[in-house]
Amino acid sequence: MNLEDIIQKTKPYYCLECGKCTSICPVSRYDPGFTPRGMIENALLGFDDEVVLNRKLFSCLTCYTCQPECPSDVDFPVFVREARGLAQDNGQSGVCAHSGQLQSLARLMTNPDIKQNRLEWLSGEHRVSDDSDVLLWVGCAPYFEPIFRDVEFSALGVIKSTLKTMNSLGVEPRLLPNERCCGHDALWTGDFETFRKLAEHNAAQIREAGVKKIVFSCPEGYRTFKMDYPAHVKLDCEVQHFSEFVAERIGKNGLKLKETKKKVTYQDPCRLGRHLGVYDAPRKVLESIPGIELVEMRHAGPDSICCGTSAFTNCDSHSNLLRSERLKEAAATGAETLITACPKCQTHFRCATTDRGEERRSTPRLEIMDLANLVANATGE
Amino acid sequence: MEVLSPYKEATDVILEAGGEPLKLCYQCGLCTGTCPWNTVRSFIVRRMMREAQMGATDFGSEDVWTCVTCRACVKRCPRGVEIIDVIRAIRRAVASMGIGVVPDALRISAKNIAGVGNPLGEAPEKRNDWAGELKVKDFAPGTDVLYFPCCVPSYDPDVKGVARSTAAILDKLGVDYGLIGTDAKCCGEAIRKAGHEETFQSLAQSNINLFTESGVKTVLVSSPHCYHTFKAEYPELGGQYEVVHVTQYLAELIEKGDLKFSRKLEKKVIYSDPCYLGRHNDIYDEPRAVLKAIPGVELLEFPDAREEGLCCGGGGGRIWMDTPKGERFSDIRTEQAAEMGAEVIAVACPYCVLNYRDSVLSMGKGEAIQVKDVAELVAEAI
Amino acid sequence: MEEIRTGVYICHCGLTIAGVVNVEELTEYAESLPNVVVSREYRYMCSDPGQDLIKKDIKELGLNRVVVASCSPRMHEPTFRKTVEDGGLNPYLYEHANIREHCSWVHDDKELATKKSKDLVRAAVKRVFHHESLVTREIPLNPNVLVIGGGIAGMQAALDIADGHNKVYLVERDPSIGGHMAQLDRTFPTLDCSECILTPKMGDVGHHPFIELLTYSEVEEVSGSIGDFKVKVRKKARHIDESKCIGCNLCEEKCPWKTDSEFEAGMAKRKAVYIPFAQAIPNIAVVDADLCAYIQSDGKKCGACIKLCDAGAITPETLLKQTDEIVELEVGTIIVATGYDQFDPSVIPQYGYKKYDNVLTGLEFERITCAAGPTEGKIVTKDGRPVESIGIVHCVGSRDENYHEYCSRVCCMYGLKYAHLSKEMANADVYEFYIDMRCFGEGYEEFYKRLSEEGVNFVRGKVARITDEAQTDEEQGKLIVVSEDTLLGKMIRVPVDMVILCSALEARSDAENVGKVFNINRRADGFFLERHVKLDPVATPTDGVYIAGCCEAPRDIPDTVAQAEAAAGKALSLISKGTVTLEAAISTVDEAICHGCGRCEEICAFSAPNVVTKNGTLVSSVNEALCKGCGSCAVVCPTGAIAIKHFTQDEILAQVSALTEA
Amino acid sequence: MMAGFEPQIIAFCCNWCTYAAADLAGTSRMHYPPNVRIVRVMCSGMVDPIYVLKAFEGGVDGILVAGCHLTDCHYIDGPVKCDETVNKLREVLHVLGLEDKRLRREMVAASEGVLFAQVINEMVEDLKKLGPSPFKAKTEALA
Repeated sequence: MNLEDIIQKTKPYYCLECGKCTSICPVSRYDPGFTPRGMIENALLGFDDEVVLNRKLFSCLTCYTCQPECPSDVDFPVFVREARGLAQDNGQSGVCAHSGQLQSLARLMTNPDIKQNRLEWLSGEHRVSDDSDVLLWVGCAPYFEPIFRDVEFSALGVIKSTLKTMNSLGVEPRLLPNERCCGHDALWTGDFETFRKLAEHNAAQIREAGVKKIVFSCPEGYRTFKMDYPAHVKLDCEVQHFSEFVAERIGKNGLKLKETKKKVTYQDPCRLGRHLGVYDAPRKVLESIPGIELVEMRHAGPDSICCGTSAFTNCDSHSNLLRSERLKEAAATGAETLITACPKCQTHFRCATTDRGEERRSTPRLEIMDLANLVANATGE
Repeated sequence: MEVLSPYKEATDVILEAGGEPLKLCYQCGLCTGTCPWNTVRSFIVRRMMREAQMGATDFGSEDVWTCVTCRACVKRCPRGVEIIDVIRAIRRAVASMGIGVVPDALRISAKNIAGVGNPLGEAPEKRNDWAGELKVKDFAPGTDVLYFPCCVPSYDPDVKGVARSTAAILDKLGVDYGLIGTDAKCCGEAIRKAGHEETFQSLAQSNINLFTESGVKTVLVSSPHCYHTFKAEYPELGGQYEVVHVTQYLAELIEKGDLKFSRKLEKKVIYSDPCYLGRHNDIYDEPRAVLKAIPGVELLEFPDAREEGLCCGGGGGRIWMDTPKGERFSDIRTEQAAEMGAEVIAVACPYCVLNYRDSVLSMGKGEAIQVKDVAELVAEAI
Repeated sequence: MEEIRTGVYICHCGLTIAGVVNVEELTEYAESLPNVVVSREYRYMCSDPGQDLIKKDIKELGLNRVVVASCSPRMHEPTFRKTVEDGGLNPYLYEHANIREHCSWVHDDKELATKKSKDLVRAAVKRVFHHESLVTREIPLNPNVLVIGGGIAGMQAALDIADGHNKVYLVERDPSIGGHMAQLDRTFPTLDCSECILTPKMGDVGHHPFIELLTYSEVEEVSGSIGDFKVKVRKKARHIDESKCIGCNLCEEKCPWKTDSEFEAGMAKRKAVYIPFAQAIPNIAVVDADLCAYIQSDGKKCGACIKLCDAGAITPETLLKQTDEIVELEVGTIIVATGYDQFDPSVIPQYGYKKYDNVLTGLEFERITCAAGPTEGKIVTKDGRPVESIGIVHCVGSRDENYHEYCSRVCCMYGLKYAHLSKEMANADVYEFYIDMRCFGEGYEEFYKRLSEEGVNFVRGKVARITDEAQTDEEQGKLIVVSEDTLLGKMIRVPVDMVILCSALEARSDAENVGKVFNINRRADGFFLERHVKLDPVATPTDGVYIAGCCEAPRDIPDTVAQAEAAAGKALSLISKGTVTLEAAISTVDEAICHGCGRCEEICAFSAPNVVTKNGTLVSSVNEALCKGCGSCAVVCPTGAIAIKHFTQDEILAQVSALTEA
Repeated sequence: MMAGFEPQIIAFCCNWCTYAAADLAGTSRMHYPPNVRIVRVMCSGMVDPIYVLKAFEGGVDGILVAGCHLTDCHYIDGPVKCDETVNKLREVLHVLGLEDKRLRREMVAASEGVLFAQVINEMVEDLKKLGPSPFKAKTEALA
C-alpha cells in the first residue's frame, strides 16, 4: 500500500482546504507545526514523504474534534491511522512515550504461548464466576499497575472498583485469565499486524467462553470491540461501558449509594464521548450519588478537550500544554475532584500532577479519579 | 548481684610484690589460649591478670597455685607481660601477708626448706650421702668445678642415679670437681615461685656466702631450676658464678672429642625439654647433641618439642603439690611417647625424672618405658 | 540523507583470535552485511600497517563508518578512534566488536565462536549506522581556588595551592581561622602543643600574598561548573572598621556585656566586642550585635568601646550602619573543608552531662588542661577541688545505633591523651572505659602501651550510667561510673571526681544546606560523600569540587592534613592543565518533546539537568560540564525527550535487534 | 524441553565493572558457554526497560543486566537505579507469564571474572531447564 491507496480508501480529496480542522484542532493550538489541513494537502499533492516520514504524523490525538466540523466529512483520524501504517513500514513510529514499553508489551502479547499471571490481584473480597456470560474486560490494567506507579495511578484500582460495583449490583462477572491487550493502540499507531493478532486471539477466547456481554471500564477497549473488531473478527456479544452498565441500573436492583460530599467535574474521554457518543450515562451515574455536585468545565460533552496524548506516542511539550490547559479548566470550576471514565486520561493527567518541582509549576494539583472509584466508594458497606 | 569496685589497695599489694608487669596486660587472652592447663582443665590466666589489675584477686582460690611457670604464655604474650612475675607476686602476697591459703603440701615443703634447707625434710648432714662409695672430694678453694646436684638427686633414693651418673662421668674424665659441704641449701628457685620470697632470700644468701667463702667460680648443675636461679637470680644478690648445666658440659666435651663412648645403647629415646632449660634459658640443642652422640640411640621428638614443649607439671612449686590423675602433663607425654614407640624418655631435670617415673609406674608402662636423665644414659654408654 | 558506507576490519591478533575464529569466513560474512562496502582481515589491526589500511580505505573508498573486530574496546577503542580521526572522520563514527576477550579467549568450539563473532560484528555494523559525529570541548579553567573552612584542613589546602602562586580565597564562618585545632591543648600521640604547631600556619595564611582571607563570612550561592564557578559570599558585618583595628583588645576589656565564650567551650566568658582568642587571625575585634547594648538600643545605651578605641575602629557608624556585604568571586575549583560538630552528650541522659558539673566533654577538658584556658591548665573540679580520680568514657555517641553507628576514629587516642595528662598534671587515678581500643596510626599503639605502663586502668565495658548516688562511704561526694567489666563478667562501680565523655564527631548541623550549595551528596551518617571511597577519596560528584578533613568523615590531624594536601593536589593538577575537557557522550534534550517534568533533575546524581523556562514553557536543560553520560535521566524520561549521545535508544536497539536476528 | 536446545542470552554490562569482568574472564582464559552476547552500556542504570523487552521480542531466552556493586559505581548510584528498573520490569514480565529466571540481575565487579563466568554458566543451565522462551515461537513463526 502507498499513500495513494490510502487516499482512495479514506477520500480526503473532498477536502476544500477550508482549514476548519486546523483551527479547531487542539494540537494545532499549541503546535503550529501540526496542521491537519496541511497534512491532507501534502498527501494530495503527492508529497508522500512530508506526510509519512514526518514524526508529526504521530501527534494527532485522533480525538475526533475535527471530523464533525469538516464540511466535506473527511475522516481525518482514519486517514492518519492508515498513513501511520505506511509510516511504520518506512521506519517512522513517532516518539514513543515510556521508551516504547507499552507498544512492545502489546507485541509480546500477540504470542499465543504465553501464560499470563494477570489475575493475581483478585482477592476474597471480589466475587467472580466462571459460568457467568457477563465478562468484565480487564485489559492492560495489570501491566499499567507497575509502569504507572510513578505517577501514582492504580489501573487495577479502577478494575477492582468496577468489579466491586458489579458485585454490589448482584453481578458476578467472568474474568478471562488469558485475555490480551485489545489492540487499540496498535491499531491507531498503524501496527495493524499486531492489532489483527490480538483481535483474533481475544475473539477466540471470548467465543470459547460463551460470553454474551462485555463490560469495559476502559473506553478504548469499548470502542475497539464495538467499532473495530467487527471488521476483523466474528464476535457476537453486547458491549457496554461501565457507566452505561451502572446507569441502566440506577433506581433498580436496589443499588444504594452512600452520600458522598464532593464537588466534581467530569472529563469526557474522547473514545467514550466523540467516538461513541456516550455523554449522558456517566453524568447520570454521578448525579445519582447523593452529595455529589457536578460542575461542568467550559468545554464539556462534544466540545470536551482531550487529555493530550493518545496511544503513548508523541507525548511532547505541546501535549503537556494541552493537558495543563485542561487541568486549569477543571480547577476553574471550583471542583475538588476531576472525574474521568478512562484509565488513559488518568495516566496522562496524573503524570502532569506528579511533575517534580512543584514550586515552579502552574498546573493545578487537583484530585483525579475514575468514575468507577467514586461509585465503588459510594457502594461501600 | 555482685558489684565490684576497684580495690586499689589489693592491686598495690601485688604491684609491690613484683606484679608491675600486669599494667601492661591488654587482656587479649592469648595466655589462656596458650596455657597447657586448658587442655585438661580450665585455667583462665587472662582473668587472673584482670582481677589483679582491678584489685579483685581471689587470694583464696586454688588458681593462685595452679600455674606451673612453664613460660609458654610469656613467650607468646604480644605485650611482653612477664606473667610469671605477676603470679609469683600474687602468691607472695598470700604467703607473706596471710590473706589467703597456702596449700598444705606446699606449706610442708616450705617448712622443710626453711628448716633443714631441703624440701624433703632430710637431715642436712646427709646431703652428700648419695655419693657413697664414689668418694667424691669436697670442694676446696682451687677446685675447678663445683658440682651441685639439686636436693632431689641428693636425697631421693629413686633419683640419686642422676647425681651418681654425673659423678661417674666426671670421674671417668678426670675432671677436677668437688661437692660443697653439707651447709649447702636448696637453691630456692621453686619456693620463690611459690611465693616464699623471704625463704628464698635467706637460702640464696646462705648459698652465696658458702660459695663465695669456698671460692667457687664454676657451678655444674643437674637441675635447670638451680641453673636458672644461679644464673638469673643470684647475681642480683651478689653471687656471680659461671653456671653450667650437665647437658651443656657433656655436649662441649663430646664436641671436643674428650668424651668417648664404649657401649652401644640400642634404644629409641625421646627427649622432653625441661621448661627451665628450654623456654626459660633457651637450651635446646645441647641435650639433643649429647643423646645423638650416644651410639645406637635413635632420637625421637615429641610432636610439640623445643619451644612448644609441654611441661612435666613440676614447675612453680607444683612438684610438691598433688595433681589429680587426668590432669597430669607427664601422663599425656608418657602416652605420646608410648604411641611413638619410645623405649626411653630422656629428661634433663630432676623434677621431670620424678614426674615421668611416677607417670610410667601409675600408667603401668614400667615394662615398656624407662625414664632416664641424659647423664644416666651417658654413664651407661661409657 | 547521506549514504552510509561502512568498513569492517577483522583482526587475527596473531593466532589468539584467528586460532579459534574462522577469520576468513567472518570477513566474507561482514561484507555481506548492509551498508558494508569493504571488509578486510589483518594479522594485527592495532599495528601501524593495520591502522594504515583503515586510513587508506576512508580516503579511497569514502568510508564514513568504521568497525574493527578485535580485542576489548577497553584496550583499543581509543587507538582506533584516533586512527579514524587521523583518516579524516569524526572519532565517534567508529564501533568496536570484542571478539577476543569475549569470544576467542573464552570459547574453544570454532564453529560456535565464529558464529558468535558474526553476531557481534553484525551488531556493531548495525549500531555504527546510527552513530553521529560528536565533539569534545575544552573550556578554559579559572586558576583561582575557593577554600571553605579555615580549620587545619582548609589552611593546609590553601597554603599548598597559594605556595604555587595561585590565588586562593579562604572563607571562614567564624571571626578567626584556626578551627577546632586551635581549641586543642595538646595533640596525640606526640603530645606537642596544638597551638605551637598551629599558630605559625595561621600566621602564614594570614600574611600569604596569594591568600585572600574572608573571615566571618559564609558562602551563600554557587553557580556554574568546573573551571568557571561563580560564588556569592556573605561577609557578615563586624561592626568595626577592619582597616583601623589594631587588635589592642582594650574594647573587650572594658565592654560590660558578657556571654559564654565559644572558643572556651562555654567554660569562660567573652564580651559583646571581642577577639575570639589571643592568637586569632585576623587579630581584630568583632561585635556581637545581638549582645551589644549600643546596637540593641540604637545608640542610646553604653558605647564604652567607642570612647576607648583610640584607633577609631569603633564608631557609631560602624556599630549602627555597617551591614553585611555580598562579595562575588569567580573561581575554577572549590575545596570544601567545613569540619565537624562535637556530639552533644546531653541527649544521653544516663551520662549526666549538664546535670553533673564534673561531667565534661573532651573539648571542655581540652580547655581545662590548656595553660591559657579557664583554669590556667589546672585539672580541678568546677568548685576548684583537686581531682584525684578521673573516669574517661569512650564511644559517647559513636558506635551506637541510637546515635551514630560509625566509629569517630579519634576518641581512643584523645582519651589516652587525657589519661596521660591526668596522670602527669594531677597524678590522678585514671579509669578508661572502652569497647575496643583502636590505636591504628603511627606511634598510636606505642602510646597505648605507654599509658598501660603509666598505670591507667583500662576497663572494657560501655558505661551504663554515671550517678552521684553513693552506695558506700567511698562513693560519697563522688561521681560513680557504672559499667560491666566485660573481661571479668562483673558489674563495676568506680567512684571518681571527674568524668570526661569522649564525644563523637558528627556532621555539621548545617551540612545538608552546605551540601546543597556545593552539590555534594551526604552519606546516611550525614558526612559528605566522596566520589569513590577508595580510589577517589577527595573528589565529589561535582567536578571541580573537592572535600577534605572532617566534613567527609571523622579523622585525626595527620589524616586531615594528608587529605587537605590531596585535595590541593587535585586543584593544582587542574590549574596546571589550564583547561577542562567535557565528555562528548552525554545527555541531550529534545526540547520539542520535553515537558519539563523534572524527573531527570530528580534522578541525576550530578545535578546536570535543570528545568528552566524557555519561551514561556518549562524544559530541561543539561549542563554539559556536569553531565557524565550515565544515562539514568533517559531511563526515567517519560516522553523520550532525553537521549544519551553515542548510547541512544536507536543505537542500542539496533545492536539488540541485530543480536536477535538469525 | 527441546533436545540440544541452546539458549540465547543477551547481557547488558556496564563499561566499568561487568564488561571489565568479562574481559578479565577472557584474559584469564576461563571457559564459559558461547550462548551469551554482551551489549556494552556505560552504566547499569542506563539500561532502559525497552532494551530488555525488545530483546525478548527478538526471541532471546534470557537476559542478564549486570553492573557495578553498590559502592563501586562510576556514577555514584547507578546500581540502585538499575535495581529499580529491573524490579519494575520483573513485575511486568511476571504478568506476561515469563519465568523469573529469564531476567537476571547481577553485580559483578571488574575483578570478578570468575563470577561472570559462573553467572553465565548458571544462566545457561537454568535456561536449558526452562526451555525456549515463550516469545521464541513468535519469531520463528514470523521468520
